[in-house]
Amino acid sequence: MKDLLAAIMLSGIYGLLSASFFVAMDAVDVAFTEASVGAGISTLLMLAAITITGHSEDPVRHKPVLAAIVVFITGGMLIYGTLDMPYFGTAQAPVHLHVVPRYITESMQEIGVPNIVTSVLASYRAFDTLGEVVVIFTAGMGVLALLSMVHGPMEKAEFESINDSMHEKYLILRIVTKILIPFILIYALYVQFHGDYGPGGGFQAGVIFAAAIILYAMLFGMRTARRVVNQALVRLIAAFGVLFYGSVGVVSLLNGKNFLDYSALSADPVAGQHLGILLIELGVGFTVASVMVIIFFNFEGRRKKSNTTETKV
Amino acid sequence: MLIAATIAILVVMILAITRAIVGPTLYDRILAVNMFGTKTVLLISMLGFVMGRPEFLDIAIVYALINFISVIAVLRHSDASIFKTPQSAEKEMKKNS
Amino acid sequence: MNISSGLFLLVGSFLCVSGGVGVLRFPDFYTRMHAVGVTDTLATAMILIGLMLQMPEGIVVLKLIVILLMTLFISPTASHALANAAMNNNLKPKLNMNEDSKGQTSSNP
Amino acid sequence: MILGLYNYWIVVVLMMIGFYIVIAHGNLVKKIIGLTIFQTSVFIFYISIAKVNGGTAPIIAEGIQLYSNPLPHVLILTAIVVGIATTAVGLALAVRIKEAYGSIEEDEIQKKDNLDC
Repeated sequence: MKDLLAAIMLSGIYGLLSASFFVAMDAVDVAFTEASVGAGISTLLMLAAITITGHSEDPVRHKPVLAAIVVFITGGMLIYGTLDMPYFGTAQAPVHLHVVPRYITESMQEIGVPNIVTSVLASYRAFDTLGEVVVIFTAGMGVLALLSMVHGPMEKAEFESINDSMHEKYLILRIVTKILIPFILIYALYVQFHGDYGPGGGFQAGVIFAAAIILYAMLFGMRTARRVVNQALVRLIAAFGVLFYGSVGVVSLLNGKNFLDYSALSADPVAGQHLGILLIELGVGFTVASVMVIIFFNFEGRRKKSNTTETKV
Repeated sequence: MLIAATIAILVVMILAITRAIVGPTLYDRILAVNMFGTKTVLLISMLGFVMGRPEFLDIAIVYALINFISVIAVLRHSDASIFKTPQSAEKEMKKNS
Repeated sequence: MNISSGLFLLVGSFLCVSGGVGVLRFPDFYTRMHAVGVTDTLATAMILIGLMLQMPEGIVVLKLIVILLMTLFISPTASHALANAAMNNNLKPKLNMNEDSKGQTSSNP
Repeated sequence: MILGLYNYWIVVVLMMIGFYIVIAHGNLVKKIIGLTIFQTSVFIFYISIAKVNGGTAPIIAEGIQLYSNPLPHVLILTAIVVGIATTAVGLALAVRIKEAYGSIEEDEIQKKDNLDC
């Protein structure tokens, strides 16, 4: 397909489809994340990117035959490799036999959280998750370093004068969005704090929260949104989330347990675990939400910059 | 009955994908994606009932929201000044007719 | 209870399928828009009501109502915005008989 | 039955589609789309491994004995969010390349580089 827009629309559908697949495969938490990320934010970012880069593609392919041969050989080898794999859905497969039975049978006694995914994510493998959060933070900083702009006062005035809000044309859209945004924010909080009992948690809540802010920014223009959402503050929050997560670990370290072993946080180990999970989910939520906002705002800011320079030339 | 309705939704999803692939104009594609999104909301709430764990409706709520956001994103994108090419749209219309 | 729920689901799926056929078979964007915009909301409502009758428990019904309200808000708004954007960007409705009459058709659902 | 392996085959096919796009297309944004397809195929691989026949979602409830494997779910959940963050970095790079070279087609970038040398 030559038009990148069409390709992006189709990849949005692909995201929706894979999320329904995840629901069918019992991975509700993953479906939750894919729903908000794969179908929502990634489509959004790609659209923002192609607004800058142009949306038509050169139809020339690089050595398509050679590429096809490489692809077929690799694919053939991979399929040959699958012949040794356990069949789909067998309960005796090696993956299901090692650590997992402990997670499933003991998580209720040890952690006291019905959602096993949350307990594994935030307690058993909390160190992993800390790593992931740091990666997200780093990515956010990377985008900031690549796309953020330092503009002088003259340029800034020009920059501010661009009004890109949609509301003149879309009155109904604006009103409906105004009604919806508080509910989205409340819903994000619900997801954040209900993650122990149902699907949800810091990652999902962060993305939904960011989506609400992005929705606002899209409808009311970047200028208004910049006034509402202070960029410096958002950056601080992103760093604060990671720090918060780490410091929960340090607190448990100082109380005589292992790093990120929340039993130390309270007299009752189960209550301590619960508290710890809540706290680090909060840290995750902070970081994810602010990093998503940073990424989106920087893409949008770039877009206007490049547009104005184009019109000047 | 649940199963029958699920199958009906799946069929409609296939139709929507076809329209998204064929769709001569951008707006046809947005329409198909939007429709696909609402059908996904239905499918997921349905799957929760079919599998006997209807707690999972949260996901469907997220879908409804995200769907809206992505439609707005595409509209905003299509409004961006550098892409306003009425000629191309008309050309596509002519090709269509 | 079960029969009424089944009835709702049946009507909903019928509307869904008719919308799907419409989106595939209709000749131009605005008619497709019409097919989707009209059937989508009603079909969603029907199916969700059917699901509500299926399991009348507090929290489940509450969530279904939230989804229902959300769709009732979002779906028509999205259709409206879409048609509006298409009109603004000079996408002309395809008129069957006479090419030169560039008049308005009732395109807003 | 060898057909019991079909989930892996679907994953391999998706993965190869993504791979082909990355190799054969010159447009950087298209390459990133290919990468996301590749990525999603890996997600599907993990999730399909986690499925147990007759099991349900790993949220403890009364009267359910068999749960699907929660561990791959955890890994993929974080991987999705990390994936979008890295995709954003890739897109940011594409934007910068567009600003520096005026194009995101690989051939043209190569040509300009050769001219500069």
